[in-house]
Amino acid sequence: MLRAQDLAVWRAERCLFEALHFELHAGQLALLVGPNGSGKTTLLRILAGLGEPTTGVATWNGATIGQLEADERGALAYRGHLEALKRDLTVAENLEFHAALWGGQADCREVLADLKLSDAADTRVRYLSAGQRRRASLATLRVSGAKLWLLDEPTTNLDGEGRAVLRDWTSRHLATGGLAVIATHQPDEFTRSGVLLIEL
Amino acid sequence: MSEFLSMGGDGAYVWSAYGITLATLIINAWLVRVKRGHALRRARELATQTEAPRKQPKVHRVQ
Amino acid sequence: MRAFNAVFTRDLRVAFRRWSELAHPLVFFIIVVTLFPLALSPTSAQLRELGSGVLWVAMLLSSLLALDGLFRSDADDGTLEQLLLSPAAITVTVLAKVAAHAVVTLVPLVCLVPLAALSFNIPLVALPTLVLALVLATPTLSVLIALGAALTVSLRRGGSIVGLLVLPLTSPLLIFGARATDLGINGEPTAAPLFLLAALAALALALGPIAIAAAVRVGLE
Amino acid sequence: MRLPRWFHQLGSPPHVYRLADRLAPWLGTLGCALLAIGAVWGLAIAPPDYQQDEVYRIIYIHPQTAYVAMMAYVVMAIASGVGYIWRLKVAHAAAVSAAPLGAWFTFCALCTGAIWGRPTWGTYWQWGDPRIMFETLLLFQFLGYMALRSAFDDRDKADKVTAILAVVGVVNVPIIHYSVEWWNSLHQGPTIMRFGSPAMTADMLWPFLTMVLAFTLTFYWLLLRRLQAEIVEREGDARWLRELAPEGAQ
Repeated sequence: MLRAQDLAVWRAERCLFEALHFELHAGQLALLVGPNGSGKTTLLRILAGLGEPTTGVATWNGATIGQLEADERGALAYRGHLEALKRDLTVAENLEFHAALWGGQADCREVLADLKLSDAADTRVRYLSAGQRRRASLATLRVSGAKLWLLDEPTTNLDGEGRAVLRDWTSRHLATGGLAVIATHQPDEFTRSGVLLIEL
Repeated sequence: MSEFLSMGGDGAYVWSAYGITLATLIINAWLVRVKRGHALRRARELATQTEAPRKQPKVHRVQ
Repeated sequence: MRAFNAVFTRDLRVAFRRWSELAHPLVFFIIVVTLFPLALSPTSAQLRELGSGVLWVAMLLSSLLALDGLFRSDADDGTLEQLLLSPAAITVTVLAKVAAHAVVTLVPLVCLVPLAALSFNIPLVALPTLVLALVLATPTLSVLIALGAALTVSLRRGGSIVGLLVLPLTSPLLIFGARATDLGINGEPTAAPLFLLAALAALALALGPIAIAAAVRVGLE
Repeated sequence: MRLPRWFHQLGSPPHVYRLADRLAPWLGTLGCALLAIGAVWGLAIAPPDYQQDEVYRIIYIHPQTAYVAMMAYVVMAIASGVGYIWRLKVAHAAAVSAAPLGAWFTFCALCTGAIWGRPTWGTYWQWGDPRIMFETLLLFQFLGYMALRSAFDDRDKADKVTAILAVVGVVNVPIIHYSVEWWNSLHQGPTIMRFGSPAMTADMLWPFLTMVLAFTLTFYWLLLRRLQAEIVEREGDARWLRELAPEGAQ
């Protein structure tokens, strides 16, 4: 269960947002919408534990996210604008590294097949197109087996087919009791009943 | 008096050493004064600006 | 431990995928070492006397070159964030990265220094001490360099001030290392400086990763 | 832009600012008075040293500036450590204020040390002396701290990163001190007179101690004034700033 208690963030004497309060339970999706520079990425990074709010606290199952124990951190996965893939390694090597570090159970080959990346598995990430790189980044998300997905505009560079796979994965993830907070500029793509809409 | 100034022939060293130390102290004292002056003046300028708009995000559940 | 191996092997693989860049510190070291006899008189007696100091200074300077590969390249492609968020303890993953960097850049240097020592006609008998001192100094040096890299990871042009940050901290290394080599050359007992180098290495390995992890966490905030 | 009042558990900026405002004038006047007394006492009244004759009078300033520089570094490290751990802006402000002072005093100590070295050893830059080497390395550490701080534009990040550097630096200071001392004992041997701490007769000791106290008080006076400036700068335009006397009393 993810909970934010009157979060506020000031950046260099400027208030990004304040008094933000919400709760997200298993199987629920939250959509973060707002113009550029409204603090969506900052909020996501705070929820992932990469940054600290100026006041207020964000907790995961009661524990403050900034000071989570090492093994609890495995429950959170954050994918920002950067793909988190080493350009000189092949897609398969990147996936194996994520699986080794996160200890996820998902089998790499099956995830790649889902994303139609199997033939690109042994090419270096450097030679992939932006869309393929984004799919590979999503593949590492599945491999990590995290319960809470924090995605920052995951649909950038994705074509129709890629978006369909992402929507399908998200709904399956929520169905199995997972949580997700997605910052996006097209909220209607993910909207369905019971979605929490946070407008910054 | 001149004997005191000559410091047994090493006057140049003694006085230059004291001179440098005095210079350091004076420079620092002056730097502090300037820095405080700027800071206070800037604070007063800032005080005249208007208040930033409240930024409370709206959170609601889609039915 | 699994995380340590995962990060260590990945970093080695990435480093060797661009192996041409690994040669930069080595070439720099050779150039610096060959410049000194040009500047000083090539008489063997004087070279031998200055030899150990020149070797150590050249090694310190060239080890500063392979810096960006440590944290900056990972920060740029987002993998460093994932390391921070991974369920593995940060100090372990950071130690793995420092170890990989040491193996890739410092070990070749440590192999190169004895060869350069011979060119400074440092007697063969002194080489084992020199190598031992280098090996003992490597952990401290790689931790200090990693700290410099971590402190400047979020700076675009951070590389230039790392030298200013790190070199004063390496002065004890330089003193004990050069001293051990001098004693080795004169055939005197070299236990004292070597023990001190070992003590520095232990301290660096114990406290270093904590400071580096903190610096990386703050850098990526 | 008006900031709402922020409450830090400890060290709330307005409280520290007012405390500094009360303390600083006392430290300043007392420090400067003692400086004057000590200088006159050291230069005119105290007897010359039997070995170094008059140039020995530099002992009333060089060790003091070196000691203050060292103290500045320790104050900087402790303040930034506290600031990092408990996230206190005031502590970071204190560290930021201590750094330039420390650098200035280290530079001054180096100059006076070099000047003192000239008549006693014949060279301005006596590499052999561990004190000079240690102060040089300390100066580099101060410059490194300030260079790293100026490299960041976001102040909070600058605070935390330089705090880590300061803490690592202060751990290294004793290491560097003893390794330089160890290094000196190898090359020098006991022949060179132990610089700066031969037995001092009583009438030399008192001016020496007066100057130590004088420099300490002056350092803290400058530190508090700089801290005030730093607090005002960091607080932007918090409401409490408005209650300050309009013309910003000295």
